[in-house]
Amino acid sequence: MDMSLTLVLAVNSLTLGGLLFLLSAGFSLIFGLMKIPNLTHGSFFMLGGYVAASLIGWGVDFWSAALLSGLLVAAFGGIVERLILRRLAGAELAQVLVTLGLSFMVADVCLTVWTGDPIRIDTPSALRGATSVLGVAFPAYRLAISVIAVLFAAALWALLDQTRLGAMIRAGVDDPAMARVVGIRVSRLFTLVFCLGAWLAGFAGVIGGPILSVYPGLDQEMLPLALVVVILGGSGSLLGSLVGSFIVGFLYNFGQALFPELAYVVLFLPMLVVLVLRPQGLFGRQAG
Amino acid sequence: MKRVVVAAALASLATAPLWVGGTYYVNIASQILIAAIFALGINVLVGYAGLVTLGHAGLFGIAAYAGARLMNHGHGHVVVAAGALAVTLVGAAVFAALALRGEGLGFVMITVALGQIVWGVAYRWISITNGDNGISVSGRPSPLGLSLASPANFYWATFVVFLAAVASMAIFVASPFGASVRGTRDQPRRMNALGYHVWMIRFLAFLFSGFWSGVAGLLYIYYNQFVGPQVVALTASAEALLMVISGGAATLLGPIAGAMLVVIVKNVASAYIERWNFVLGAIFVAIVVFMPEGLVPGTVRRWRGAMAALRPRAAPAAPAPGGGGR
Amino acid sequence: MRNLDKSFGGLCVTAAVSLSVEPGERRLIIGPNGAGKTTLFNLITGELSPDRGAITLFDRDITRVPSHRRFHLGIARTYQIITLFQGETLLRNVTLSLLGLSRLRWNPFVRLGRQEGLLARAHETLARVALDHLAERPLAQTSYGERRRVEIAMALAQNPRILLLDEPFAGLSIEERRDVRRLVTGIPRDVTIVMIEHDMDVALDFAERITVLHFGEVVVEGTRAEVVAHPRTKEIYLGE
Amino acid sequence: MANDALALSEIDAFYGDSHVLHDVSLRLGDGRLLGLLGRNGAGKSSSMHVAVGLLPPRRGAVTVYGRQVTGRAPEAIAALGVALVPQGRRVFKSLTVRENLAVAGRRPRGGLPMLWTLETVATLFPRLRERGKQIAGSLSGGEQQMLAIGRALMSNPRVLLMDEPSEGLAPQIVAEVMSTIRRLKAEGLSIVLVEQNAKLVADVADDIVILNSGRVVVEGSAADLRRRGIDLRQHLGIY
Repeated sequence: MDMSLTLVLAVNSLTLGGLLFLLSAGFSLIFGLMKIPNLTHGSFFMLGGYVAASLIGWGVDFWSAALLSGLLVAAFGGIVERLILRRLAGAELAQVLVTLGLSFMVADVCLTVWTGDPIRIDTPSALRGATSVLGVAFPAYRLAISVIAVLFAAALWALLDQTRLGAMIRAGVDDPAMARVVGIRVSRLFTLVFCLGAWLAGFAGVIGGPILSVYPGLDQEMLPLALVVVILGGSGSLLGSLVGSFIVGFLYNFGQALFPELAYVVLFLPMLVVLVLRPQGLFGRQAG
Repeated sequence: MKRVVVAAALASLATAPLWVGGTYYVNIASQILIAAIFALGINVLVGYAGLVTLGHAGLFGIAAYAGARLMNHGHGHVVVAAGALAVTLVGAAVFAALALRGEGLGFVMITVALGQIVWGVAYRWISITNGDNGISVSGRPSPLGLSLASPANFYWATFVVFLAAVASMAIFVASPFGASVRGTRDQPRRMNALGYHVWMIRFLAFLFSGFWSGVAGLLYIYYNQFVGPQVVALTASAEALLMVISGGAATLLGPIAGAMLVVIVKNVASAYIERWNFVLGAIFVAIVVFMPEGLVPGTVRRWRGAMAALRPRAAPAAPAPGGGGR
Repeated sequence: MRNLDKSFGGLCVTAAVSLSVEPGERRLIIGPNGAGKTTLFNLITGELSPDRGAITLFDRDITRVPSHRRFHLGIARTYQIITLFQGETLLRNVTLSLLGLSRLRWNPFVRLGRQEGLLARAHETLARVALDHLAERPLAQTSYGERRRVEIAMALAQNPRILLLDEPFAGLSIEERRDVRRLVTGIPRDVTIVMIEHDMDVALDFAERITVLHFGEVVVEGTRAEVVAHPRTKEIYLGE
Repeated sequence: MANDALALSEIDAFYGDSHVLHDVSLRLGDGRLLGLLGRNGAGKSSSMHVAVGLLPPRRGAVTVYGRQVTGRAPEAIAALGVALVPQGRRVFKSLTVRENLAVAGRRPRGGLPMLWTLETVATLFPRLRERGKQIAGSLSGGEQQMLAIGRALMSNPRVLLMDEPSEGLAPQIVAEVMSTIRRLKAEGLSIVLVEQNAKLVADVADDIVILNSGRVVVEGSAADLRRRGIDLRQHLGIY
């Protein structure tokens, strides 16, 4: 493989890794902290993309649309959490089924509203062109996505690790009953975490739009990738999500180039290896 | 009473092609039976072993693809059936060995991922699976010289297999091994302390479940004479799980009722409602929220409750269930 | 014949505990909450694995024997938190216990409900704990005290050589306590019994030797009189 | 009664089917220290769980300064100024020492001055200041106990419930903890001290209640019990 192809693949890998991080960080937070297997997460991603496409169509600029669309998805997530998932606390199977059923419903609504044709979101004009790094030209927008992902990783880490709010969330995970006795409103915090996770997914769906487009089935395509990242990196671990996302990003792009027929299988191989050798994931905490 | 109902149900099922009217409905009846066999297989894991799988469409698909490839290689139907089921069992063993590394939700997630691997192979490994175009086969088998080409004949053949599946479930449930499987669902730790090998019991339950999923997949390729990647998509696994849950997991009739519900909603209702997926999702959510034990047990419970309310003196209320603890 | 000899260390809960119990002995293990009593049981049964040390059962090293196999070698236990099959009848609960040690448990073809020998033994076992009249009642419809007795029946059904009882009197009324006490006292001498219990009134009568665990260590071990008189016991329990 | 800081009245409570409290009544006077004694499994911790809302009683009432709190959420009861130092300490193991304290921080009710802050707690327990950035799970038992007490104080409570604070601690650390309890009492906190260890309680308690098998068996002021010649050990001992 020649040098420039390798570089292009590397940049594409970083881009996909960045998108996957935004998607899976939210999934990992919700799964790791609240023990909710949120199978609507792929739908949040797709919904974010669709809503933003409409907003942009009405003349909203790209970044405002991304933020706003994320907020709408977060609000939807909050409603789902409070109205449905809350009633099923601790009933994992029920949560799996409800989130799955919701994902069917969302997919169908999207199909009705936005039709079956792929919708491409235009690249924001400021990032259209290419940037030259080390004498090689790269699409600026793709690099921007990686940068955004790393910035979000840092911000999420700061939020969870450095603020009192983050400490309260972690306290709620450590010992929910005791956290309540100490006066922490654990249930409200968990809603917040759920909304944050949904927001991240929706936002990722928007900024992924210029690259992936938005189309029916995108939800079912993204969800397993998020699962692989979380199984690989370990649930509830931001670092695990970050590393896992980039591993998956690289495997996917290079797998596609080297073994086009088996790209999808190559993607899952490290996950299988991790499962056999280290079931809690690379950065997961030992259960129990 | 119960026997009469079951006998009536069996009689009406056996004679279905004579009264449902029209090839279209006979074919839907066949689809229901295939789905029911699949749901019964999943129920072994989800209902009796308490292990929720979202990857079983993968096993169903492995059988269908293997069957299609073997048929297209010109093998006889005995070889096709035996070969496809053997491949499925190997697949089930691999699935089980990996999924049982996880507990609870971990198990679910791994089955999703495994199912997606099969999907990826079906979709992308074109030299084996023909990718998006899928694989077509020509002709249904003619066991003992009986042609299954007509919808009614195919229905009856499927019905025989269906009866075998139901019988194997009934025997399994009443057997010591069935009791062992349910024990590992309810109290895995206690089962270990009673000397049971919990992992091995679950592994075998997975194989049993995979076997019937494979049978259903094989019938599917006979019936449909075509298999494509959508058969192994996550949606397919979810639909199958919905059959089990909606009908009532860990019951014999539940998965059958659930299969009927899902197939009918999918086929018949989609003629009147444009977006059946939404309805399917909504049924999913409604059942989980309002009738979590499933339609069959839920209806039985409500029926009993109504009957008890009619009787003048009800039995004293049972103490609330739930383990004591300190 | 040495019966049970275990020593292990390096765990955060139990630090270097050595314990040996003679065949037929009635041993009581006491200690404050968090002293590592239940952990000790879990180590013996293999539900936890020790970092170091060895566990021998009738002179056989069982440290490497998988947990479920150990119950085939004559260990049986009860749980502090009742761990039974809620939806099943008492008879079925005990039958599952008998089945666990029978090859029949792998059989997917015969009907469990027709295994007369097994069922007869299950009835016998229930009779031993005076619950045979409730054999067909679902466990969820029995009282807490009855469930405690079922717990013990499950262990007895395994025909153990060593019975580990984890707080068999916890949460019982005075009358229920009397029933369980009678039951435990009636267990034949060829069964060695190790019991964790807080209720001293009942437990002290029963015990021949007492081990006091404190912070994962054996602090005092000896006969009842020795332990009661020991200054460390008083310190732990009375702060003297 | 209105001047009771905390009162449990005729409580019946269950864990699952296990009836752990039978008609238990406890009263903690304002500014007093109630010693709650009993063996393992007597119902002491269950009483505390009822008081903070972790175990809703099936019958009976809980009041905090005369206000009904029966069946209210733990965080609502915490907001009324009730803090618990739980049995087994239950510090948030993955949080640092500072974070453990910070998450519990709360202004006192009624605009009173902040008595307890990160600063004052660190003055009370200098060890916690030294270990500020350490993960709580890695602390020694004694340090975790201090942290659990400090965490409870951070909410600037009016009522402090301490569930076996001496459990598993070396004698000199127990002495430290006890002197802290005396200090807190001197500052006007109303305290329930749960103990298996009769001697520790007898020294500091104004009132004493002994539970056995989920029932109150002895109750009275410490002086009164002493006068009546009641041997606490008889109800507790292993004889």
